[in-house]
Amino acid sequence: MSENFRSIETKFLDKTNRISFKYNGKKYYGYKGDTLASALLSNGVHLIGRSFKYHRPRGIMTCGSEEPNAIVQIGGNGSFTEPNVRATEQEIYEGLEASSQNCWPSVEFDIGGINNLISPVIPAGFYYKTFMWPKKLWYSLYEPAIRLSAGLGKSPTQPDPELYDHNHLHCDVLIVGGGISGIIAASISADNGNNTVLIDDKNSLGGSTIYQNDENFKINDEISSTWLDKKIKELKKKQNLTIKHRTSVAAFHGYNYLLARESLADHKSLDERLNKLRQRLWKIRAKKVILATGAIERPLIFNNNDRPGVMLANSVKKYIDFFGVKCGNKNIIFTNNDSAYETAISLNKKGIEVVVIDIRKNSSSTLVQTTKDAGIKIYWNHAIVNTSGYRRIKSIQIMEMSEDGTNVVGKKTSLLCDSLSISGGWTPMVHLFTQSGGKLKFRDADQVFLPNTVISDQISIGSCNGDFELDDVIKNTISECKNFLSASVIDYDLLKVSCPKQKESKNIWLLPNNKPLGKTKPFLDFQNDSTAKDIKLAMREGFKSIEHVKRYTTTGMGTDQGKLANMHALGIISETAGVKMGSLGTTTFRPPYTPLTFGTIVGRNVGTFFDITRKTPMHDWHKDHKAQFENVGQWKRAWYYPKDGENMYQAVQRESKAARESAGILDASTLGKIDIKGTDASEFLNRVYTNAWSKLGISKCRYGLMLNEDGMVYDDGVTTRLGENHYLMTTTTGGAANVLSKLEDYLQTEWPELDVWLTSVTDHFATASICGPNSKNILKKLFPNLDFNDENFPHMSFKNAEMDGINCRIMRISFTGEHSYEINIESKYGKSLWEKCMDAGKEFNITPYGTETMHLLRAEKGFIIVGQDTDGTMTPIDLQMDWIVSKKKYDFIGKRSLYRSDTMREDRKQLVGLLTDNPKEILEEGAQIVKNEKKQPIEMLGHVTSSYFSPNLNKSIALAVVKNGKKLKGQKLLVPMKDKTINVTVSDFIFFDSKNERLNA
Amino acid sequence: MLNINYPKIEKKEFPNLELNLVEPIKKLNLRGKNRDFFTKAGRILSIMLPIEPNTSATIKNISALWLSPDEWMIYGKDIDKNLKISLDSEISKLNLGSVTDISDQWLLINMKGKNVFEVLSKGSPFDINKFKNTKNVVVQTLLNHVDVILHHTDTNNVDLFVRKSFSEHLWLWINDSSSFL
Amino acid sequence: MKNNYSIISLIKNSFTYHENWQQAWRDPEPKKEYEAVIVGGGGHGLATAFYLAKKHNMKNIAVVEKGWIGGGNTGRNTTIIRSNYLWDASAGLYDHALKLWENLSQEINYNVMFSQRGVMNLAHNLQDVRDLKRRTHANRLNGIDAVWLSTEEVKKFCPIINTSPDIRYPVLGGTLQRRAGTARHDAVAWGYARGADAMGVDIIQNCEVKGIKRNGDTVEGIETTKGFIKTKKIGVVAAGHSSVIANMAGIRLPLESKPLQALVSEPVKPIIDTVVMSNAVHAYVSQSDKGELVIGAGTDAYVSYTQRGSHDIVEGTLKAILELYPIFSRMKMLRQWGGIVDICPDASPIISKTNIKGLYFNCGWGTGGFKATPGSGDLFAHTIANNEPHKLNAAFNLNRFVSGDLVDEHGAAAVAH
Amino acid sequence: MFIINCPFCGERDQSEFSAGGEAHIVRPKQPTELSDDEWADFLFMRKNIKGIQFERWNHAHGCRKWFNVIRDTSNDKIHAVYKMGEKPPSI
Repeated sequence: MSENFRSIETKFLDKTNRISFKYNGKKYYGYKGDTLASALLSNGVHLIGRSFKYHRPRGIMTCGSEEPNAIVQIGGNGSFTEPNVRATEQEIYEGLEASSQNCWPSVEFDIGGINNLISPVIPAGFYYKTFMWPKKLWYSLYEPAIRLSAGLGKSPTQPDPELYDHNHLHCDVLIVGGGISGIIAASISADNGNNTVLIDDKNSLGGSTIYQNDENFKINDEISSTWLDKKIKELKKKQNLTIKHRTSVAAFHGYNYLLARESLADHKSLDERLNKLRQRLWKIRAKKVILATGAIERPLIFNNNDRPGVMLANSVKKYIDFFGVKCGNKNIIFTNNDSAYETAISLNKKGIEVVVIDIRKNSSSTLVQTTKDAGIKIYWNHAIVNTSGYRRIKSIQIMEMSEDGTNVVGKKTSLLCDSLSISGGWTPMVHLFTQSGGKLKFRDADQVFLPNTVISDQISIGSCNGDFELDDVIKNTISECKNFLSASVIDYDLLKVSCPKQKESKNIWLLPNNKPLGKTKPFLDFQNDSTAKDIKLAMREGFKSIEHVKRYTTTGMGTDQGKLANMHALGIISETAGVKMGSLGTTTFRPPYTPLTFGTIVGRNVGTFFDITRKTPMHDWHKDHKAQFENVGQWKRAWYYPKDGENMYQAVQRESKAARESAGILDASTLGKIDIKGTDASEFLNRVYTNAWSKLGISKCRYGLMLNEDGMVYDDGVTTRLGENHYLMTTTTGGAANVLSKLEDYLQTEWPELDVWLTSVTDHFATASICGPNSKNILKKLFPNLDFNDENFPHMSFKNAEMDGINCRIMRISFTGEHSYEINIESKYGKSLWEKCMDAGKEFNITPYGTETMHLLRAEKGFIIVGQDTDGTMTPIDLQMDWIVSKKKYDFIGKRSLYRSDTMREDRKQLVGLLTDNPKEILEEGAQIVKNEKKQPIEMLGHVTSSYFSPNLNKSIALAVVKNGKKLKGQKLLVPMKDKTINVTVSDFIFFDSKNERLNA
Repeated sequence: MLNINYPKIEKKEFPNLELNLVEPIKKLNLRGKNRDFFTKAGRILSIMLPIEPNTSATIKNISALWLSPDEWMIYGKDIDKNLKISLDSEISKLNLGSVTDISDQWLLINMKGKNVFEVLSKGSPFDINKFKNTKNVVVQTLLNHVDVILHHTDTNNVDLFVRKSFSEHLWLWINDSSSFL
Repeated sequence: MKNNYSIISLIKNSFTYHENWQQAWRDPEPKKEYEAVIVGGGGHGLATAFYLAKKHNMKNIAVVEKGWIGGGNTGRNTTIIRSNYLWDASAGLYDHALKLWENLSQEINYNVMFSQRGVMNLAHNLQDVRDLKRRTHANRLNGIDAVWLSTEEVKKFCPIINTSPDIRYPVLGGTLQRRAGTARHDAVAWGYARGADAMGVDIIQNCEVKGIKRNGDTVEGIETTKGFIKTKKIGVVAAGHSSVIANMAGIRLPLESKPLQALVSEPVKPIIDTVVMSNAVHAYVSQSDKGELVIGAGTDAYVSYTQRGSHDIVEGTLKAILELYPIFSRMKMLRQWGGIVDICPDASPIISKTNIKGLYFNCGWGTGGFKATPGSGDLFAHTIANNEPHKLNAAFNLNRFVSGDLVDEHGAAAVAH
Repeated sequence: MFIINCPFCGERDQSEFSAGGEAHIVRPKQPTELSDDEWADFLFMRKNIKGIQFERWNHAHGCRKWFNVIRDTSNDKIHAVYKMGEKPPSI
């Protein structure tokens, strides 16, 4: 393979910049600007991979994102590895490593090729019909075998060494596609004062016109590429215009919201890329969108049309005219239209041997005339009926077509070739258009779907709108843009365009053959190996809808998402069913337009930025004192503070004991705090809580329970009356945001008449909660001027106090059952306050405790935690909290629901205490409770919601919800575990100090 | 003495971007809707509370930011205890509306330099173009999923308010984002 | 009976180039009258028809489908099948379905590729641990094969999960149901359709229901785009469009129809051989037989019938995927899509009579209907045939929204099904 | 991602908002006088319209105001927004 196929000069590559790369372990060279495909072709390499199902050898077919075959693994085996990369889009860089996929041991000799031999037995959907008997083998043999054959490339197995980023972009006009129509549109838009963005997926602008050297195509008497080159240079100087290269629009959502992937590093060598940005996702909002996404060439469907060396005609042209690479020495072009003749002319000009086979009887196009004039042989009214060559096409056989084109007749002629260019016409790229919600129409003349109606502000121009000829493209682009943008400044009104016009056209979706269809292999979907006969089989079996056929045959479901296959599938279906193609509709074009890297979609939201981390003002103190943290919503809360190698259990036992014996301190800053003001504040609380508030004295605190309208407990907390019309509500940590938004909702929508103002002050205050028999002594030290006498400052009351001139709000409230104070201070002083508390408490062995100890202490007292002891199905009555449900109040949120037949049942699950018969045995939270283990089906009465070993009672305690629990006190129940059954007795759920004597201790 | 502690946010410079913590600084939340409320607030603050959405009014060292038709944030160096007391006694106490000290609910980070908007647009869906060229604009939006209030005080100069418990996280993000401009 | 599917029939047909396969189902015009009409040709509707014919001898029935069979949520879901639900009623329902899945390919002679590769649910915070343990205990006592796994066991079962304690929400353990797994979604609809058709059921595609004709409290038939069809029993299995049909009958349902999104990656060689779900970080993933990573995202919070959802949902899901599987960062999303799911306030379905005689609804499956397909069809068929619910679906009646006796499966269901 | 025109703040990205379901379901003034059926109707039953729906949204990450939106649920097009307490505009 020493022959150099880059024999043609090109200005699009940097010939001074020679680049080496490896393909399947072998070193090759290309130039800066080459794609992997063009570089391989320049080295004469066509064989790239094996197809999914039959493992047939496949080569490069196209030069763009529609490529079904030439997909490779790149980046080596390390962390840069990437599967399923299209060689036709990947730019080469120094040291690039690429290898073939879906083949073993190598792409030349692939064991999987055996599938090609048994292909007669495995038509579309064969797996639905077999592997069912014997059933055992499904698990041991069939399924594992099927799964083994899954996939193309290999997933990376190491974390990504590169980074991704996001950015938002807002513009007046977004133009997608930097071909000639996009360039004209961008120019018009920018000239008319619009903030304009032009996006193109290649590394340079110009589309297919930029390498159009044919003298038949002229603009203002210049060759079209020359004219366009000048225009691009002018464009780059324009104000208001941003051009983004290597940027591909992946999705076009409603409200002109588009996502575009900008590739920043994929063309750079790996050593420049570590820990740098690889791609950026642009989230674009455009007032107006202009789609200029172009068209792609269609293949032709005939027997064995899939061999390496079979390529789309226009791609062959691009490889010569843009990359300077010839795809073979002996070229055959097979076409049904005039555009392929451009390729013939190009090849001929470079002195490359070429003949043309055309299914039409003739054409009067100037292109055809030029071809004839060049002495190129044209076989009119012929079709290819077979090809040969396993790893590279070697020859074709052609036959003349019958008068009506439905058959082939006469003698077979064999022609040798090493490159076959095929052209079946053009398909407008309407993917983005339909993604946005646009509806298509069908144009019979050349069998294309075109944009029809839209719901957002957008137009399609150029070939994606069905204009395939240069003069139409330019004329319509100008007039459409003028209209769409209400543009007055137009440079282009006087353009003179000349180009050949498409003449006689003929389209046959499935070309005739001398053999029965069953004996041929006319491929539609080259990656997934679905053939025209698969389509017909599906239809024969009753799959009529296009979506059915697609799913049954997997047509269009490869990594190219059917960009080449879908139109032919539709065509063959409509022909077979005898219905008009336009009436069938298309399959849905789903985002993304081309596959989008997960990393790009996620951006920097990985690791640290996966989710918000909220920290309290005392966080650093906890950290410095070796606290373990618990995630509570987005908060980090101190969980426990292990000392000298303690495990959690030991730490919690120590903390719990200390809190009850002397003093403990908890960071309660995470509790939600809502400042409530207004003349109707009391009435408001009456409506949102189950209990009554009007009579709460100023400076007093009260516990409240909030329900959902369905009567189930939603949140709880202590609210303090700071003034006649002023309250401070606390909520659970996790519920804070939802409670505030729910309360605002009621205020704004149901009760706008109430004079109430809500302000979140959660972050404004830091809260240190000090509990235990010595808490008062500590507080006295901290606030020497404050009277802590129980009469003056009783349980459930509040005082303002000053510490070093800074105001503190002190609530005497308790979640542990101990004598306890909560000190609230502006959060910037939080850490300092905490340190002062620790200092003042030192002589009392003040012990910091975390959430786990807090949970244990409150469980000893039988206080619930919403979300742990409740699960959205518990009413306050179920929790035995009847005392908090006002009977007098006319209404409150959720009241009515408490009086439904099910919520009034007396045997609902109710909160109880559980004591294990063996006091050392600790129940598992979540364990189920039963009465009778033997009865089947076993009846579960409830489950353990909270469970701890209480160091203060020296036994294990648990809270549980149990069916009819109120009436089961004293009864023996069972907790069946996987390996044993635990005997328990139902008890009161207050285990400790049931007379609340310690509150005033 | 009680010490003041803030999350680890220190002055930081990037190309064309300077970040500074502006604390401590007083911030008040004002709520109200009747005419007396506006009159009183205007008189005490010497600022007419802006009623046009997304705008602010600044006089000397006090700014009033529109947050909703009945909500404003007042902040600035010149807010002292006395001002709060007069607002309390003339608005809260008379039930004309509500005045709440939220100085530590929000943390103020000042961002200035040509790249301010570049950084903001990376994390915010808001069309920054709308406010690039207009001073005294106020926007409440999301920045990398975190609620923020943005106050465009001067050309390429933005006061950013973030809830305190979120501030360290957002600060890390701003730093990260600023390093990939 | 149609030709039986087997390896023998495949080989035999290969000699005739597969040109002699019969239609899997006919394409009949509707008759004037049927014993019962099922509205909705998804998996549930077709299964209902299949079991009506098979178990209740109701063969003069039709399934009407406004598009193509299996084209709704049946063909849009992430194909997860499991029965590890919390409450007895749900466990009964879903395990009944799971048992049917285990023999389904043989029962309908159509390989639905039921793959019992196991489903693992991860816990990421302490409440997750409590909830999942509670569920595991309940499952065990209900005879459902769920087990609790420690973090190390999670890692062992699925080595590519990032179980580092340093991630934002570390994996604290998980539950595993080994009998759970996935199936080939389209095959379920096609297999039931073929089976029902063979027993005489008319499957009528491209036939949209336009109205429900009532005589007082009794149904008389349906108006369709293919004309009026007389019937005394109408079983509605219209998923996201249930409320639209209910509206025609003049009733309201406790449903909201919301977009649910899913996506697949490009196909790669086998890398994950189980299903992993995580409620707390909103991500679930498995790998299809084609090699695509199949990833389920969440629902949007608003009603929409567009089969599209917000990009934010997809972004949120993928960031959770990368948190748990950093190695997937360079994988590429090939295709994303949306379905319309009908969600009940208690995240449990409705398989129920209504107060209109002869009108039955099977709906409210939310994000998790696929797994129930055979069970749902079987029980709905029973309900329609006997005008009484089976004991396994008795709890899933419409009256529960009045009495308050809800089957709250938010914990088990959450976003991820 | 929609663009929603908050009646107070103007056009903003959907991510700043939270959806609140069907609009104009007024909380009964005297719930105790409702039958279980009527209460269930208020609590759970929804029109769930395919087509023009009146619904509530909250500018949760902006001005925190609730307002009403008229949206076609069959194509997500927003036809109008109006404040709480206002009569729906005709579209």
